[in-house]
Amino acid sequence: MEPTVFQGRYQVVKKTALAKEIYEMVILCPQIAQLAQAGQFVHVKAPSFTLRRPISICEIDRAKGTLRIVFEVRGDGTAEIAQIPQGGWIDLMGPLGHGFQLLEQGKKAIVVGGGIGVPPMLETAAHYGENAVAIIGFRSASAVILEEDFQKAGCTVDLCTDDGTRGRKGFVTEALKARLQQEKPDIIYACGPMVMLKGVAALAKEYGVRCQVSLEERMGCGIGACLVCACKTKKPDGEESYSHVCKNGPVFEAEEVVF
Amino acid sequence: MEPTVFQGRYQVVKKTALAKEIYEMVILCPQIAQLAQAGQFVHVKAPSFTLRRPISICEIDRAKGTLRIVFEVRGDGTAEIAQIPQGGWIDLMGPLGHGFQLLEQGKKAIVVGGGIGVPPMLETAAHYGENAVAIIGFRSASAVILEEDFQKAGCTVDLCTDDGTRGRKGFVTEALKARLQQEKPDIIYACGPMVMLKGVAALAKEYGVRCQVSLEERMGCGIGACLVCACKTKKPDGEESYSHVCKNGPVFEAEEVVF
Amino acid sequence: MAKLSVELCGVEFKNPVIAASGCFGFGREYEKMYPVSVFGGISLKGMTYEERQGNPPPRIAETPSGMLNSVGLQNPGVEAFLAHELPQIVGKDTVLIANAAGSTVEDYCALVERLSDSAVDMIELNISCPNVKHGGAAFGVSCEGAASVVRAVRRVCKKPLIVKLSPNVTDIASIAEAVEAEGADAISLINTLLGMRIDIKSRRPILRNNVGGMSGPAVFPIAVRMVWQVANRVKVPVIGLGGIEKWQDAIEMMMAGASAIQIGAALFYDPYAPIKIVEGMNSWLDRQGVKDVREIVGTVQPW
Amino acid sequence: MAKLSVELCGVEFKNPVIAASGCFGFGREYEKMYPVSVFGGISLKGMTYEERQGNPPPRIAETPSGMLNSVGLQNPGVEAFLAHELPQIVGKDTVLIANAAGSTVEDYCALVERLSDSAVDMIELNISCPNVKHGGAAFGVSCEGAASVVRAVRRVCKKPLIVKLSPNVTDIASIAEAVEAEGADAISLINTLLGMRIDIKSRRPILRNNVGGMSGPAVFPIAVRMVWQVANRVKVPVIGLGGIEKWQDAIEMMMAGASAIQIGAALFYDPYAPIKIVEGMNSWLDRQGVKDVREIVGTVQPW
Ligand SMILES: Cc1cc2nc3c(=O)[nH]c(=O)nc-3n(C[C@H](O)[C@H](O)[C@H](O)COP(=O)(O)OP(=O)(O)OC[C@H]3O[C@@H](n4cnc5c(N)ncnc54)[C@H](O)[C@@H]3O)c2cc1C
Ligand SMILES: Cc1cc2nc3c(=O)[nH]c(=O)nc-3n(C[C@H](O)[C@H](O)[C@H](O)COP(=O)(O)OP(=O)(O)OC[C@H]3O[C@@H](n4cnc5c(N)ncnc54)[C@H](O)[C@@H]3O)c2cc1C
Ligand SMILES: Cc1cc2nc3c(=O)[nH]c(=O)nc-3n(C[C@H](O)[C@H](O)[C@H](O)COP(=O)(O)O)c2cc1C
Ligand SMILES: Cc1cc2nc3c(=O)[nH]c(=O)nc-3n(C[C@H](O)[C@H](O)[C@H](O)COP(=O)(O)O)c2cc1C
Ligand code: FES
Ligand code: FES
Repeated sequence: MEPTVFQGRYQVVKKTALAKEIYEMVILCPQIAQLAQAGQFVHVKAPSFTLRRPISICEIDRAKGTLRIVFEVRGDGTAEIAQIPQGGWIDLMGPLGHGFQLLEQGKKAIVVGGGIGVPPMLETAAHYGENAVAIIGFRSASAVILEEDFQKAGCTVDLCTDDGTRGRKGFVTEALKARLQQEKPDIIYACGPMVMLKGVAALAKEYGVRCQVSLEERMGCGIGACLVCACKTKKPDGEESYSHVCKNGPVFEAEEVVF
Repeated sequence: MEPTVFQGRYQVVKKTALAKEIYEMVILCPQIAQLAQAGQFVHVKAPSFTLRRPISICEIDRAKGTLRIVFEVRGDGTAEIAQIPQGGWIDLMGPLGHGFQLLEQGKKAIVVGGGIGVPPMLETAAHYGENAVAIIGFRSASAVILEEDFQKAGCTVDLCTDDGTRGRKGFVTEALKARLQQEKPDIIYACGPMVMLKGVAALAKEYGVRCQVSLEERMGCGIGACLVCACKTKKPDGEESYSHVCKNGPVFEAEEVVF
Repeated sequence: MAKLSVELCGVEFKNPVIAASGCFGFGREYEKMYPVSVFGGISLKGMTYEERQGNPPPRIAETPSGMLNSVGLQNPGVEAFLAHELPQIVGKDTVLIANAAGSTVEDYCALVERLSDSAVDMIELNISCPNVKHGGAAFGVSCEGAASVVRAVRRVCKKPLIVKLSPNVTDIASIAEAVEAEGADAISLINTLLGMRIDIKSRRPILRNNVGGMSGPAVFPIAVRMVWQVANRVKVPVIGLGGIEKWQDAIEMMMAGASAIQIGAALFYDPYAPIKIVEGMNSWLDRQGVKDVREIVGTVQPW
Repeated sequence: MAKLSVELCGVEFKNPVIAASGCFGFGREYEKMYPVSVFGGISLKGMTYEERQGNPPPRIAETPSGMLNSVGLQNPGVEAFLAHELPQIVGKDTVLIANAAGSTVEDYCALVERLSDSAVDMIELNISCPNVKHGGAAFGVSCEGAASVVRAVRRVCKKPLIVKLSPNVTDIASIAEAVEAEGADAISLINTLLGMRIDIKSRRPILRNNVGGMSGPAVFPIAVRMVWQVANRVKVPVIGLGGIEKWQDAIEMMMAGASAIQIGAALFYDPYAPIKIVEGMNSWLDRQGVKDVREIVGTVQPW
């Protein structure tokens, strides 16, 4: 059996601060980039910590053999990872998990991202290009990231800020509702805080649109072996059980998730 | 009470590899340098390790506010410390312990150093300048360090290597014996492996010369509070008890040490 | 090239490195990285007779040089295991150890009886899981409790029986003696140490189960001490685990008295650890001129 | 500026940060760096009635995020302490706690009686030192043992009596209840966990005593769990220690139920830790709008 997941120290070929405490890194890791899919994640080791940190893949460049990740400094682990300089080395394991299921390119998609849930949507949005609407929300103008990237990918961008300092004032769910009232996409994809995902899932159900959401949970192995990253899911018959974010997800059909 | 021991992150203003796996660092730490004495040590933190590593002070430049240390990579901790680049920062605590007792400058001294026990002798040798003989021993020619420094300090250098590839072939104790047969110094100072110290102490006793030796023991606090760095010493009446290398030493009168 | 193979209770392991239960699933996840045959054996995820959902998340918390988990024995139950999991992992050139847990002596017996007729090579009795309310750890923390479950299970167990001990006890060597007296063929230790972390922002325990089992490098010195104590008191082979991450640790654990070792938490941050450990052991043995890894077992010379 | 002072058994501490016994000598060594008054209190080096030389070196070994020690209660004996050490440290604006150990109940009583007439403010009964062969830990690992020594000591002790518990037990909360029932005024925990490291080159234990007590950040989750268990079972105040290195750890320990905390091993690598912890606590309390540190004690909300 050929390996499909790799771990090693890879070079950070580009590192930029995108906003306060938000960094992007482009990492040269051809083996991983070759197999990576939109919505999958990599598991990053911060030198002083025991557990790896899961970070979604934001962009995949198979030709160059690079992955792009975007992450926010939330605690000590991400703070340490943020200290790796451009040209330095990062310990990654990936690609991991199940990504978003992409329909044929002619189909219409809405991608919804909130805050640091925006970056994982870029690769998916790019797949649909002009047929994608990206509804992306941030706390305020200073926290806005990747807007141009979504535009370059050809998507229609619907930018929201909680405080109205940029784009539409309000939550992405309101913007989504407005969109859905006008047109019915083939699929909705979402990543962001639990309460946002719950709202998106409810709207998708209301308007009868298939919806996939990307979940987060604290992780150990990242590969499905330790069963710590449990999230409650339900079968069509309503029976609930624990699935695992790293193996069965991070992307789930919204209707399977017990919010 | 004014502080006399300091801890902080200080800059490594110079770093050089002196021999295979042997590094010198010159560290800008004016507070520590001001108070440091020949034979004292600093307690160095390697970032990934819990316990600090004791390293002797090799040279003190009070005017510049710098200390020079020379250390060998023996295990993982010193390996990590050796990775700090010139211009980088090192976490030190010091000055610690009791150093060598220096007599008036007109007196005659022999300093004896073996291997990585050579660097701690430099500052003491320099005190006596032309009145000091430095008997320094190494495994072989490639391991020789600091020879020129002792010469610059004005000392007569008696270099030995175990395999005879440089200087006199044989141990420093043989060279010391030869010297003592010719002339009686006022004091002998020694630092190096236990077996060497034992030999030096025996010769000093035989020739009736006062002798101070610098000991090593695994350390915790480095300041005398935890009592882990015990070494057996005896009082003039022969009663044995545990003294502590970091507080009562590292320098002891040879006749007090139970080898 | 030193001889790395070891024999435990009549079962041959090509090397003494075993995946620890609960850290290697049912042996298939890490096949995305390397074949399971790199391991001398694998101890499968802890299993109960009936399916169990385990505890609510979060189930993991980080600690200095370690981690806490509160999975709580999530598993599909023995029938699903036999039907769907076991067939996928037999014949892959590694010793299969089923890790068996229960809430009552009857549970344990029913499970072990069922496993005894399967293709697993050995059974590891988990009387030490700190993450389930009833049974489990309760048996493991007293000599009588441990003895009673081993006695009952021994009667129905047709496979070599390893008993896995809890470190959350005053006197682990006496418990080891008690289970040996009841017929344990081998003893493995340590399971996790009970710990807790609190999120000071929310003033809530990080684990939804409040407490969880600590493992990883932090526990290594405790594991070495316990293996040493136990190996000096029992005649059956001891399998040492708890915090092993490097080949040096594996050697140290074997010198303390372990005939084989297991790796758990280290897999999460260093997935290739088993490969590095086997290679590292091998070249160390060569450098030392030791021809057979079994020669180092229990060779520590106390002062 | 929040109120940081706490009162334990009628003794006022200006802040809840105490130096742990054995890690701060008799309080004078770190005066080379800062005054002892930075601490709310200091627990002095463990003392016995007679002088003790302690164990042969090496007495320390490093472990992942921690250390082992096997000092073995080296101390000059109570008379030398009273004559030479105590006079040097009284009146320095910090609570003085004498840490008392012994091999027999009589030893403990003689020592405590002698200390009762001295200037120390409190007595911490060390029934949990793993580094001495006789007594010490042996008392601390059973309810009866612990109760018997506390009962006897209580009768002769005229100072507030803290009893320090060993973590090397199956059920620490029951031992806490037992010593509370015999009249302990407060309980401190944890002492060190018994561990071992082996030098694989020499095949010798690193510690000359073979085993030693583990402390440092590695043990923190175990200490938090035990403090939480004990604080939920006794009414007397609990002093929490084990692995505290940062102000966040101090807050976490207090939320788990500790009315005050001690710092041990962290001093060795971060000598200014007490200052940083007091300052860090203070500004956290201010940011949280908590006016009095005592308000956070035991506030963890279990799930
Ligand atoms: C599948 C997945 C994809 C993710 N993608 C991204 C991304 O693209 N960009 C980004 O900025 N963040 C992402 N996150 C969140 C990111 O993993 C956490 O912010 C990070 O682990 C926090 O680590 P820390 O040490 O800074 O924080 P701490 O709070 O100090 O971490 C303590 C522990 O909790 C875990 N933890 C804390 N928050 C989370 C969380 N939200 N999810 C999982 N574990 C957590 C840490 O991994 C660590 O084990 C993702 C999480 C998951 C599960
Ligand atoms: C007072 C004193 C002065 C010293 N001066 C120098 C010097 O100037 N140059 C130099 O190269 N070395 C010196 N040493 C020795 C140096 O401290 C050790 O080589 C170093 O601690 C090894 O650390 P490690 O992590 O590389 O080795 P490891 O073996 O991995 O260390 C493991 C543990 O053992 C301790 N340890 C190991 N060897 C020694 C030792 N010989 N003495 C004390 N603790 C030890 C370490 O500090 C650590 O806690 C001195 C030691 C003492 C006590
Ligand atoms: C996530 C996780 C799940 C575990 N599940 C089990 C289990 O089902 N059965 C068992 O006997 N031990 C279980 N353990 C304990 C390990 O097998 C092992 O005893 C412990 O983790 C110490 O080893 P380590 O430090 O190498 O991880 C589990 C450990 C972890 C980390
Ligand atoms: C070197 C050393 C010596 C110790 N000596 C004593 C002692 O004499 N009496 C005692 O009650 N505890 C003693 N202890 C235990 C500490 O007081 C404390 O309980 C333990 O180290 C855990 O705290 P820490 O992790 O903050 O170090 C000692 C610990 C160390 C590291
Ligand atoms: S993190 Fe191990 S199963 Fe998901
Ligand atoms: S190292 Fe603590 S007393 Fe010497």
